[in-house]
Amino acid sequence: MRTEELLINMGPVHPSTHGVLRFKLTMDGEIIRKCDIVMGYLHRGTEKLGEMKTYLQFVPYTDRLDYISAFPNNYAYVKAVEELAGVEVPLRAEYIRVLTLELNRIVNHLVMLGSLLLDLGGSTMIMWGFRERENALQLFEMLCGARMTFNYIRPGGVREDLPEGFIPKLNEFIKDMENRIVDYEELISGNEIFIMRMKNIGVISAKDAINYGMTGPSLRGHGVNYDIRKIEPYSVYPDLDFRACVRNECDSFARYMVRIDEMRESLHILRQVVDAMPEGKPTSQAKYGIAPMTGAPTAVSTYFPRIFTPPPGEVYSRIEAPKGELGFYVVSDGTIKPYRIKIRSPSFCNLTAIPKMVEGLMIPDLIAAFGTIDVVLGDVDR
Amino acid sequence: MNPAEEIKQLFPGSVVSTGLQTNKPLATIKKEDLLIIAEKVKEMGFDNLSLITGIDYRDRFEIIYNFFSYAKKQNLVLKVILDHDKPEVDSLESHWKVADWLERETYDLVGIKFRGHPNLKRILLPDGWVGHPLRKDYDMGVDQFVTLGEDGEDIVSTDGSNLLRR
Amino acid sequence: MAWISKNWTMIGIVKGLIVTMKHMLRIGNRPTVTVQYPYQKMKVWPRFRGLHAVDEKACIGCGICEVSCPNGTIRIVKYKTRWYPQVNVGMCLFCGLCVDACPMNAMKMTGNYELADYTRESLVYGPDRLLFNKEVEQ
Amino acid sequence: MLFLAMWTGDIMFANAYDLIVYILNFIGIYEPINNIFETLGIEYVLRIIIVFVEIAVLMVFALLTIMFLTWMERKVVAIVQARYGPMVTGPRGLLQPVMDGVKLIGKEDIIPAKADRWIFTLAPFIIFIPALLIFIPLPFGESLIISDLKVGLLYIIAISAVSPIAILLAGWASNNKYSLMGAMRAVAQDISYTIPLALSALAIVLFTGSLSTVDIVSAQSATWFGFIPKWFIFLQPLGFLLFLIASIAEMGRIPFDFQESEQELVAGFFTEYSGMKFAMFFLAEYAHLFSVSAIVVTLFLGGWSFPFLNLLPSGLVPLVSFGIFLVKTYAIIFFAMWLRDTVPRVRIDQLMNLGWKIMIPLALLNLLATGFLLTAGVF
Repeated sequence: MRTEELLINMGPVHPSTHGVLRFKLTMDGEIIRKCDIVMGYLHRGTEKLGEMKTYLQFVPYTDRLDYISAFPNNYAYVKAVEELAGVEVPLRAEYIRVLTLELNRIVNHLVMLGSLLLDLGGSTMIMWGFRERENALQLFEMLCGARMTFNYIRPGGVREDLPEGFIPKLNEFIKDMENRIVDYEELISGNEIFIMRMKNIGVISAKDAINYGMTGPSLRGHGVNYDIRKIEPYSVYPDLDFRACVRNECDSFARYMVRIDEMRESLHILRQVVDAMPEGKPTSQAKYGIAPMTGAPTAVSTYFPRIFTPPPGEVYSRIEAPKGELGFYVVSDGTIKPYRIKIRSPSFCNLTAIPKMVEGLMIPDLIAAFGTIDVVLGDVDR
Repeated sequence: MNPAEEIKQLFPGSVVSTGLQTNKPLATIKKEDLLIIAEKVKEMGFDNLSLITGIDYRDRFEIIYNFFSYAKKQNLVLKVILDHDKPEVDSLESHWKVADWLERETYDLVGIKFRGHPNLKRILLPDGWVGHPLRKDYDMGVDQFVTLGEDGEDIVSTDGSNLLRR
Repeated sequence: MAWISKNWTMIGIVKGLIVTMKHMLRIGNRPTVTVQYPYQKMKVWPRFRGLHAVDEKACIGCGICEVSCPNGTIRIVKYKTRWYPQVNVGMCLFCGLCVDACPMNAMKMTGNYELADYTRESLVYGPDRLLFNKEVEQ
Repeated sequence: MLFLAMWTGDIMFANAYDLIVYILNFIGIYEPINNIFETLGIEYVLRIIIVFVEIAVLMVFALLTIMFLTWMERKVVAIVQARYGPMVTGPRGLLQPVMDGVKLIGKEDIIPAKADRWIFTLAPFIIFIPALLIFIPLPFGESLIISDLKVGLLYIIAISAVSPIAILLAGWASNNKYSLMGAMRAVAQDISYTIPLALSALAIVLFTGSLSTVDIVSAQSATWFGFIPKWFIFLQPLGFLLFLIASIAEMGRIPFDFQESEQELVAGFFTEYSGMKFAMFFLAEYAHLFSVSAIVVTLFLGGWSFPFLNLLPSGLVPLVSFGIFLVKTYAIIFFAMWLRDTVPRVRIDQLMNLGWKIMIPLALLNLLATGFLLTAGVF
């Protein structure tokens, strides 16, 4: 019998491509033979923009990369700039940063779980995920006045200290969240249909996964015990007790379970951070405008100047963002603007593995595997 | 042992200099020997190619590879300096699959060509885009309009005449 | 038969049904959380970064907000006798850098987030719509 | 007056036509009207008018049910998801379906340029009309049945087998790869799940010896020990489970909703439809939901029958039995919605495996066991 291969164009406007990604699928009936990924529909030239802005002005643009979890973006960029300039950060600021990072990790995984289940056809999880996410967003709004685009972490500290009533509300959130994760597990993890859909789907060996540049939770589902928080400790992570969540099955279900474990682990970290939060100034409430207009920072512990010139040099600094390894390569030429900013976005590199992963699977499996890779198109296209 | 020094010992002729990039060992190498050194780097256990950065320094291009080894928990930075007139370098796609897209991105935005890359097309920008935006001499004054063609391909024009309505 | 899990008793689905039923009956701290938006609004925290507001008495029209804006949103325009910022909300990032930069503490951001409008021109908020704490005209 | 008479009278009718005739007779206008038509020699006109009235009542009931179901679906889903659901139009958003209808009527009716115009237009009607036709042999209550067909069950299965044709037409005519794939999936699913559906219904027929839905219901109206109803769910638990799963697949509800599978195929076979044509598919889907649930109730949950129903004055029985029937049907519908909230969708090959490798063998086994036990006289 003569059969023809069917070319299916999935996206850029499609319910389950998490934005404007486009798959060009060569299908043999329901089986995917070849998967080409076309992207760039959300390309905003962030790297070029970075060359036009001062170091401080670029911070709001990093919010727009991975808009689900913007604190890690803020922090990765700020960490690169701080390493470049050799800035000391007060301890309280570091603790507040870790607090926001871990809170944001929970938010990110909630959205990921919700959209994964929505892609599989279960509409309940996304609403429950967004219910808890809303509580976290309330905390963010309380902290920095914005719900998704924070612009909170600044070179030399954070924008403002914790507001009054923040810690009790956070404790409430942690307590609430613990019960809710049990709900999620009861709804999803044991569900036979979910297991049928996820087990042995999107399998790629650990070696291949590394070779394809997968990082973060997606890689930890492949049995690679690797967490930048552990192997290249930054901020106050060395002082905190946590573990890298690893699963060995190499399939979509393992990648999903890593997310659930990480949420628990993040709650654990949050509890420690709340207990260990030191007194002191995170940064001052002082206004940036009265700072020296140029020159290296003098008293960073109190404020960070609006305009500042790090010494010429280049730095590659990376952190463990919720989606994987987020790195900023910042080159300074000694002026007030960075000479070059290169963003190593986790979504972009994790996405590389998809064509290999889905070969020989079906469209529903593509969606399941793609959901567990957890990409955000703002991060892919930059 | 510092992997950069190790590479220098193995390939004394091809390493221009070694040093540190903040705290990561850095080796600047000749562009002709990139493939051989990359093979060695892969053998040394650097299984993760973290980032490829192309930088336009007006007189030269620099391309920087950030490696990481999951086994040894070590970093390594390789730097290759290219001519500004003819920015071409060998592709590492055969060793690290992630280099496929990273190199396409570098080609797209900086305009460095990678020899031996199987599919060196633009990745973020539409196919007909004029210029490479992250070059310092990129003309930002020219507006470019992108529309969809009959078969879904991108059509780029500079006057906007292909837009349905202005 | 590898394609069906060994757990054919479907106990997981039954557990899931119980959880959804708990939600349906609102058992154990699982309340309705959404608000009926146009009729009922959520509380905005004091630090919320919404539409700008400029203290007329304090603002000296120095233009530091203009240069600190990453997006070129703010322009200093003449209003009555003095110079005040004018914000184009259509391209504002609501990052708050202008507020941080103000040396006179004159700029602040309010909790007003309902800024959708019919024309692009009406998104440009001139001093007449931004100023508060107005001087009494004599 | 009428109700009083029905309260005391001993009435039992074969179908709703007789009921209407009885009511007209009771009021005293049937004879005069009939006489007028008889003098003109066209006495069949009155019968046609009565049938039309029946159809009109059925249509209104079906459409109201569909509208209510769309509202109920949204409300149930919303409540599970910690939301309110529609709240603005009417009390608790009860008029939301009306607004939806108005919106859909007002929408532009787009026919894609390369679509097959005739088939594209025809498909929504072909799917909508059988969805209403299924209502004909459904016993809504005692003597509340449009027509007690001798082959009622066969009729239902045959009519519901028409919808794959319409789906295939719609998918093919849309000239869209997603539509075609959705249609192919839906047809494969419908065909493979009609078999266990019919097989497990056949086990019921072995009990009753009749395909008539009325006979099936009256066979279940007896009780054990006076209070346990003799519903077939107790005699045929496996059959009930198979029938329920297969009927959820027939409805195209979430664990098996391959007709749409919106996250994979955008909207399946009605990707290209808009406006009223889309509304037709939508209505047909909900009509299916109701009718299939009603069939489940009729076959396994005793239809309109309930213990102690015979203690009521017989005049009230049609009304009360109608209420009982609705409650049971809505319980099944609620279960389908509840299930929708809980589970994700299975994959198409898993669905096929489930249908062909598990459900059909089990249904056959069930049929065989039932036959043996019946022959042995166990029941």
